[in-house]
Amino acid sequence: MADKETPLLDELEKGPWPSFVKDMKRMGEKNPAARDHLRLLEKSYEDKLVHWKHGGIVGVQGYGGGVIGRYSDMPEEFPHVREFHTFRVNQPSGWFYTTEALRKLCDVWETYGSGMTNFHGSTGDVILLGAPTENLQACFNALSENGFDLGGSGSDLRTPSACVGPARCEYACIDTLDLCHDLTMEFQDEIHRPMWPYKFKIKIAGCPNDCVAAIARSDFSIIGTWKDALKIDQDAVKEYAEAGFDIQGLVVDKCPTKALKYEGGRLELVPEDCTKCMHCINKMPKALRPGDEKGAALLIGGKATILQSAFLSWVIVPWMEMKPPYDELKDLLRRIWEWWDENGKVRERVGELIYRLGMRNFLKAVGLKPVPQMVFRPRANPYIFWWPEEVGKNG
Amino acid sequence: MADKETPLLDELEKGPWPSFVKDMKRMGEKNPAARDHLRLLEKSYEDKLVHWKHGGIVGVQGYGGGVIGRYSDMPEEFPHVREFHTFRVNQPSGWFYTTEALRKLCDVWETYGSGMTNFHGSTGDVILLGAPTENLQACFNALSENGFDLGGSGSDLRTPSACVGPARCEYACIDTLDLCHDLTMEFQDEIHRPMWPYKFKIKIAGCPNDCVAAIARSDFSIIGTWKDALKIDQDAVKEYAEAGFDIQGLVVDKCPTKALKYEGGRLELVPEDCTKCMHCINKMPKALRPGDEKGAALLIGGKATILQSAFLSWVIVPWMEMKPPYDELKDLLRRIWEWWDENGKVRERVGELIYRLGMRNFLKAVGLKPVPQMVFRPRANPYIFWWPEEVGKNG
Amino acid sequence: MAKVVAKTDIGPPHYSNMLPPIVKENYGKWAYHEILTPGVLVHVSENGDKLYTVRVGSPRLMSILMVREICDLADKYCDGYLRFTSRHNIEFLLTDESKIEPLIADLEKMGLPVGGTGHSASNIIHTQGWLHCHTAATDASGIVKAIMDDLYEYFVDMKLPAKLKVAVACCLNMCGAVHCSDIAILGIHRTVPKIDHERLHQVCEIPTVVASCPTGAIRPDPKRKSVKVNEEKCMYCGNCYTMCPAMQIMDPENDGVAIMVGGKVSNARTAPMFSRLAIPFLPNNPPRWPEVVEAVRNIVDTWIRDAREGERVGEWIERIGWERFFEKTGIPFTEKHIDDYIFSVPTFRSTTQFKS
Amino acid sequence: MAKVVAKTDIGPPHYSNMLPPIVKENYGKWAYHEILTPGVLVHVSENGDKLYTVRVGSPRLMSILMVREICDLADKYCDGYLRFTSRHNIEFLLTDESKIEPLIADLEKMGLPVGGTGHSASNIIHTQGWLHCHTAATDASGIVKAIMDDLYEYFVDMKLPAKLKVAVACCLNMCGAVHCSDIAILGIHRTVPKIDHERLHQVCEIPTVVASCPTGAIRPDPKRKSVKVNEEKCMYCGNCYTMCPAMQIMDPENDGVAIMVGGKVSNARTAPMFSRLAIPFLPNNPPRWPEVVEAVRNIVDTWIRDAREGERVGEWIERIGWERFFEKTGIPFTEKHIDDYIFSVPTFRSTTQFKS
Amino acid sequence: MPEIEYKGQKIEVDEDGFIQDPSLWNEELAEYLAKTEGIEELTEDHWKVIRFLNEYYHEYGIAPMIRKLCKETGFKLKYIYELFPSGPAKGACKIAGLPKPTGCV
Amino acid sequence: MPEIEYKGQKIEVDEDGFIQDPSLWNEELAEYLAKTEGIEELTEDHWKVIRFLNEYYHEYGIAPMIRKLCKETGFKLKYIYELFPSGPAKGACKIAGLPKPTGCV
Ligand code: SRM
Ligand code: SRM
Ligand code: SRM
Ligand code: SRM
Ligand code: SF4
Ligand code: SF4
Ligand code: SF4
Ligand code: SF4
Ligand code: SF4
Ligand code: SF4
Ligand code: SF4
Ligand code: SF4
Repeated sequence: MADKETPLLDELEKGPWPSFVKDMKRMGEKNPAARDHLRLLEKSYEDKLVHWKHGGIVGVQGYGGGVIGRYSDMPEEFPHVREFHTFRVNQPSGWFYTTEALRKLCDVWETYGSGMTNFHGSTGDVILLGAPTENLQACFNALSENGFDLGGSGSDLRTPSACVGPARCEYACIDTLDLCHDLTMEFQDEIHRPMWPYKFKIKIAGCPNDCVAAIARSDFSIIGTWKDALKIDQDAVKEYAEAGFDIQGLVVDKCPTKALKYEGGRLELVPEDCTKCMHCINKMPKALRPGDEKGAALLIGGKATILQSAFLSWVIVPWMEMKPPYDELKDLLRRIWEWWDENGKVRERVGELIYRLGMRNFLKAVGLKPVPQMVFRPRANPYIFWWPEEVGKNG
Repeated sequence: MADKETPLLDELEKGPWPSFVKDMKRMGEKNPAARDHLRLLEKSYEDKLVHWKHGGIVGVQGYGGGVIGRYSDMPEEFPHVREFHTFRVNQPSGWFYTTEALRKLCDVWETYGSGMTNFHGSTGDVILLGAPTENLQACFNALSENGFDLGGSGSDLRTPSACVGPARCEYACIDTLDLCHDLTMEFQDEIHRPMWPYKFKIKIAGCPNDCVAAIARSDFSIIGTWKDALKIDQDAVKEYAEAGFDIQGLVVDKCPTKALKYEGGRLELVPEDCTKCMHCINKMPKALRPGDEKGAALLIGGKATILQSAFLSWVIVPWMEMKPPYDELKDLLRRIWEWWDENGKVRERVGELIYRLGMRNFLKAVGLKPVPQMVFRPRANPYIFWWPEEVGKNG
Repeated sequence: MAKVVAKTDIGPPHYSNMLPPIVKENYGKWAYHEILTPGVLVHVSENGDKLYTVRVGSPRLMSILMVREICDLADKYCDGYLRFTSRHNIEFLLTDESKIEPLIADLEKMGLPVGGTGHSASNIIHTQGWLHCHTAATDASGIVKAIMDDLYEYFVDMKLPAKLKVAVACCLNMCGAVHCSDIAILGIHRTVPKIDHERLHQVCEIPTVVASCPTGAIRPDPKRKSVKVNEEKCMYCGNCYTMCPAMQIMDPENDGVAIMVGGKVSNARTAPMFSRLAIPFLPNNPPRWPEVVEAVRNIVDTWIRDAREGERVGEWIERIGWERFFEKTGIPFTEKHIDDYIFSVPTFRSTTQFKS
Repeated sequence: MAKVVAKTDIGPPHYSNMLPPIVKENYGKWAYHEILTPGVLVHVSENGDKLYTVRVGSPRLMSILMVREICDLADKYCDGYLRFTSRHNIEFLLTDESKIEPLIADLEKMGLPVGGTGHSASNIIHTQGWLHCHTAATDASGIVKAIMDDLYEYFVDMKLPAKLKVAVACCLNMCGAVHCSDIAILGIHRTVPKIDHERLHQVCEIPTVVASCPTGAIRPDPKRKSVKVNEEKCMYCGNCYTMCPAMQIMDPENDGVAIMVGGKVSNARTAPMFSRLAIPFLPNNPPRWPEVVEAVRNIVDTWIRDAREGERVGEWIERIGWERFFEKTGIPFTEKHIDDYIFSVPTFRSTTQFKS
Repeated sequence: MPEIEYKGQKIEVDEDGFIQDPSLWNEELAEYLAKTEGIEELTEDHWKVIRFLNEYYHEYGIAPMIRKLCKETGFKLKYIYELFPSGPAKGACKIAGLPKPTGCV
Repeated sequence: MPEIEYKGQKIEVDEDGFIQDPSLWNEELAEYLAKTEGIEELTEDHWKVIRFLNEYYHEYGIAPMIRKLCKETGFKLKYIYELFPSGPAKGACKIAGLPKPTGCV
């Protein structure tokens, strides 16, 4: 590749963090699309302007999503990225791979695409960056032959994702990987054939540490937790103390509900005060563990800022057991979708619909019992609605 | 008064708390309006229904407010409360009275009204409850001859009120009584001649204890505070300790910003952490006092729930010196009114207007500098407006 | 109509003419205060002067006869000076400590309670109700009397965990401090306004009526020269009635009372807080509203049992969590407790931190 | 178009086929973990098995060449297994402790950093930017590279007060975790969309465009068969552009970057928190965005100096107060920091509690 | 409902003397109503206010805000009180035949 | 801008094959466009979908939501994918002459 081709981007070859520019250049030597891709990016760096046209709607047979259409606005100058669509390939639960599987993906992408990828997109998919329209179906066929399928895009169920969970984490209160896979398989149709007012995301975290940012980034967050008291191994507590760890300052004082007491070398819990925040467990993993009665809290509504502000998911079920076949959960999801699909406006996330129509309508429609765990605090206004059957005849 | 006339209300003669029914009955023996008033109330107790007609617009010459019109919906049955208007009489600052002044009020009201009163209404006025239309002007004339004037009602400046302040409180950081009187006199026209989109209330508290509930009940809250460090008398601290007072538990641990330390019998403050909440001073008035650099914080927007929810006032000026003639304050008030009057819709409180148009427009129009003290925390959304002059030509 | 027009804009009497001499002399010079006994304060000035205050519970609604009796006492014990508090209590201001006892004895004879200081339940901030207002969904004075009879012991003593500020407002206009009180009783409607279509266009401005509705439930009905209400959107606030007498909102069968808790105004310790819904509805049951009295008592009792020294109701609830508040008081939590108005979303629990 | 239609709806590979044997055996049986050195974790199972994880920083944007090289290492040291994290780092999973050193040495040769555990700055969650998206107001990969070069020392070491989670999103759609990150960099527009009236009615649904505007700034313009924008109401969110290519929002001269701070996601200690505006605008200055890098560094440095052990950025700011945050970082506070969107009011400081 | 007798015609007014059927209003009735508000004679300035109110009401269906009234007539509020001692709401609106103002008192 | 040649007429389409001027659409053009989507022949069921889309668009100025489409045609979404393998948005809307769907992908 000619040295002067990307003078601005070349600056990003410097510095200790791995350089995507170096890597793209390497790829560009083998693949003209990768080279044009970098050249087009250089053009954006010069112009401070994106050089992709608006939109693009392409796909593969039988699916309404999974491929993002993209066309350069300078097709003459950058012919190899004239059409430059991306695949969203559904990752295995927890982002575990064999090198065999990964190499297969690479091979397919070497054949049909630019050779550039994201491991992973922020929803969780493998992103294969840039293929021409004519290669789409063939590429998909090859993916499928190699055991991979596409994830969600458009107004559908987006690829669910999950933290590493029981595969490598002592905190996991639910089997995040199994649940993620099970839901993904159960809702293939919902993932592949957009049919709703807007997107719907599910993310699964094994405990309240929420290592997949479920509460912030998914319409439906499944977060493992427990019901009984957390478990304390007093011997291990002593070991921490002996090792000079500041139990009072770094653990007890930081408990948000002051549910812990450290006295006479013993760490005592007032179980009914603990809100399962994980902090003490995080700090003393050898001594503390979640309780035995494990399950998940279900939260709804999380999303980014468009249109009505960003929402964090909020609690709708404080505790549900999470055991295969997860029927209670699946039924609930279906009832939620049904209500949202029936009532939502175009591009209205489920959280926004609840905001618009009120929790009372949502809870009634999906059959959930109101509990105080759903709110930080009750309403401060007196604008209470009454169902007609609750009041006598007017006058 | 016939015994069976008010069987329901008679129940309210029982019990240890002073009974308004007993009192009204006494008055009813002298004044037929007071008697009908009680009888009409009995009727409401029977019917669970108010027996006053909607609205009523009456007044005195030269004023647009100060009298609330009221007509019974059963004028035949209760002829003496057929017309039953109330006066709002502007109280002296801090609700201090000589018995002489009070007796004059009583005499006027004996002549022209029902003899029933409220000491005071929740805005702060003396409420004279119930006079017929034909007595209004004469009653007002008599009030005026006796040195009293009416307070606000309608879309005007409502009667300002103030806590007892320097008259009897060691915490007062500003002269609440003088300020209240001064503003009341300065804005007589605004009080008496409604001219705005809606009501506007001013309340003045001498310190952050806010004993007039200014922050909750006034569009414009003036709350005394100080800028430098609060003052600690270590000897007095010792006395508290010796008297067995739990300084650590009841004071230091409850400081919201943990600005206090109690060690070796001394109470130490980290001045830059103190948010002047008053708690420690309240608990140890003999040992702690506000600092020397006294003034007031100004807050805007407080109101009850109609229409857009209740608002607590929020900070617009963290600190202003409060010394007669209070010109800086008065100028600010005038600029606020000007902007509100120009932009407000009918029945839009100033806080709601700011909510609708944004603080940026408000601050610009009234010429206030944005400071972080105005917010608990900055915006969580990225929906930032730019003034045209801040950005280059579009394209 | 009287022909002599009065002097206008004279304003209220100057406060300085109303201040007792000791206050004038020590104005701005108070050093500290103490509560001697419930209802009795002493303020000590920098030069050692002492001012005694006897605080007396008042029904607020008073005849001139009663006002004059109070004046008699002020003449007898206080050189003719007195004041009222921001919560409508009466304060007798004395310089002579020895007069406190006799004053209290006289007050007792009159049936007026002394108290309301420190960790007590002070007077109830309230409004007009059926006594004088046109939009009232309940009465004020009667409920206040019934509750204060019940909380009497907490007014005349200081045995609560902290101050207790109760408020009553007789309709959603909330002319009081209902939105920021430890416990608040609020008159509410529960049915859609009945429209008098004949009268409406004569006595009301249609655009104003339409604009008055916070939820946009009212639409013009040009055919009838009136308006129509979308019943599903109406939350019975009564604001349309305020603007238009032809939108009758009163409904004796269904009007009643809601109870809110946990508000506060002072900046001490926590920032001021709104009261929040505890009980969505209790019936209007004059003359003594027993359900309301009992509900208030239950909340107060639970608070007394459970709160730590110095914890206002709201601070107590925020510490234990609302889930525990409902558990401990036995008040049922319903969908009605969940906000569905403008600022609802930030009240939804967006964390897994909760008590099971 | 290819004629052979593939099997559809097969779903992703089953995870169990992707798990190393040690994980399978100890699935759900992990007892505790430790961080051995920055980037190196050991998880110990109930039966004593030990799994070593080496976490490696990744640019996320990778060629298949690089992916294959990583596979080579996983084959060499990990029996052909590896995983990626939710922040796009690569994790090598080892059973043999002695292989850790050689692996790290190989990674060093490849220029891949080991770190991102514990109290470190992990990888930046980011998005497409100019690289592939059509609505980008800035680039993502370039900014990320520039910032990570600068924060490198905090990735490979664990000397921060707490975890530091940085995110970049290249437009207001915020495809990342910008709204809940310790520090977030966000591409923003600052000018009103330019309407291509000729094209609009051909390629866009007018009702959809009108409905797309969160502030109601867009009105139909039936005369032109197009729409018009009320410039005063437009806050440049670009949502109309998302819905309609004829609403061009890109403006190279005025697009740039905003910085938000103090968000977090975990439920540990505090409830999750949104990031909040710190710096409303910094220019797009490719290739290395020096102003942005410096601004992030300033915030990080101030945090390091001032925070207590274990305090995330947002927890630190909430403790000292936002007024002190602006003071200590020297960032100017402007009207732009004050919310004026739907949920603004609860963010206004309705208390006199503040630091002067 | 009270009534006033005016030119032999009975016109319904409410207790405050506001006519109940705005369509019955005319300029002569205005003069009559003015007397009930203690105004002996309606000057041109009175009429300026009355006409503005009446026209505004018929155009928009609502009474104008006071600021609007002052701006459009060019009169200071104090002067309007001189013209109509019971003020714009109770006095001028009544004479101009508008429905009784409601809302915040 | 790409073009397609159809009956001698040149019609502008975008890269995805959506016609740029919806007013040029007619049923014959639909048949032509169907071929670009791999549909050899348009059956009555195809037409049911196409007509519904086209009419809905002309009435409301927007494409219907999928739920609406299924409800109104009585077809399950799976069946619509059988009819239009590239789906309702890319396939059916294109053939029905609607503007290219935008928004969330
Ligand atoms: C590829 C990806 C960014 C990345 O580089 O990682 C991405 C890319 C786009 N997102 Fe996103 N989003 C991606 C994850 C997210 C996330 C994060 C998540 O899912 O965890 C969010 C925030 C959470 C949420 O859903 O709210 C997100 C919120 C949005 C939004 C705003 C939605 C909202 O309600 O606020 C839009 C706008 C839209 O839907 O029209 C959007 C739209 C887009 C579009 C389709 C652009 C558009 O305007 O139509 C982008 C296509 C880029 C391209 O050309 O490749 N993207 N998008 C992520 C998907 C990869 C994957 O499948 O793994
Ligand atoms: C008399 C008084 C209650 C009392 O018994 O103490 C009162 C009585 C009325 N208020 Fe009030 N308000 C009274 C203090 C308040 C307060 C408290 C305060 O000022 O500190 C508030 C809450 C603070 C606020 O201003 O928001 C208050 C908020 C309202 C509202 C709701 C305003 C809002 O924006 O939310 C209305 C409705 C309205 O303005 O139309 C209202 C309306 C009314 C009306 C005029 C009824 C109406 O719908 O037109 C009541 C007349 C009752 C009558 O017939 O006598 N009143 N009103 C208080 C005035 C006495 C005085 O001047 O001292
Ligand atoms: C007399 C009065 C002012 C007036 O101008 O009338 C007053 C007077 C005093 N207040 Fe107050 N407050 C008065 C209403 C209020 C109010 C307003 C209200 O209740 O509507 C508040 C805010 C209420 C709230 O937060 O909801 C109020 C919140 C305080 C506080 C803060 C309490 C707290 O911890 O939250 C103090 C400090 C304390 O008591 O420790 C306080 C302290 C005081 C002190 C000790 C000040 C002093 O040094 O003199 C006075 C005697 C208090 C006592 O009763 O024990 N005063 N005080 C008011 C008496 C009302 C009554 O009759 O009960
Ligand atoms: C590998 C990964 C899960 C995965 O499925 O990929 C993971 C793994 C672990 N997380 Fe996490 N977290 C991972 C993303 C997250 C995220 C999500 C994110 O960063 O986007 C969060 C929420 C972030 C936030 O709050 O903004 C997260 C919040 C935590 C916390 C709570 C931290 C806090 O105090 O706020 C802990 C507990 C701790 O570290 O003390 C935790 C603890 C852990 C532990 C110690 C759990 C365990 O026992 O194995 C793991 C090693 C932590 C470490 O790096 O020191 N993990 N963790 C993710 C690694 C991302 C990376 O490459 O850096
Ligand atoms: S969310 Fe909990 S279970 Fe999942 S990886 Fe993080 S700490 Fe472990
Ligand atoms: S999990 Fe959290 S709330 Fe529970 S005891 Fe530990 S630190 Fe406290
Ligand atoms: S507000 Fe402050 S100054 Fe005023 S009475 Fe209360 S404690 Fe005293
Ligand atoms: S006034 Fe409040 S914030 Fe300041 S030191 Fe005292 S208790 Fe702490
Ligand atoms: S609260 Fe309602 S009913 Fe009570 S006085 Fe105020 S406006 Fe009237
Ligand atoms: S009562 Fe309130 S919500 Fe119902 S129609 Fe009237 S204004 Fe609207
Ligand atoms: S943040 Fe915006 S520009 Fe970046 S990928 Fe998402 S939609 Fe595209
Ligand atoms: S950029 Fe956003 S605010 Fe501006 S017109 Fe478009 S949609 Fe509306």
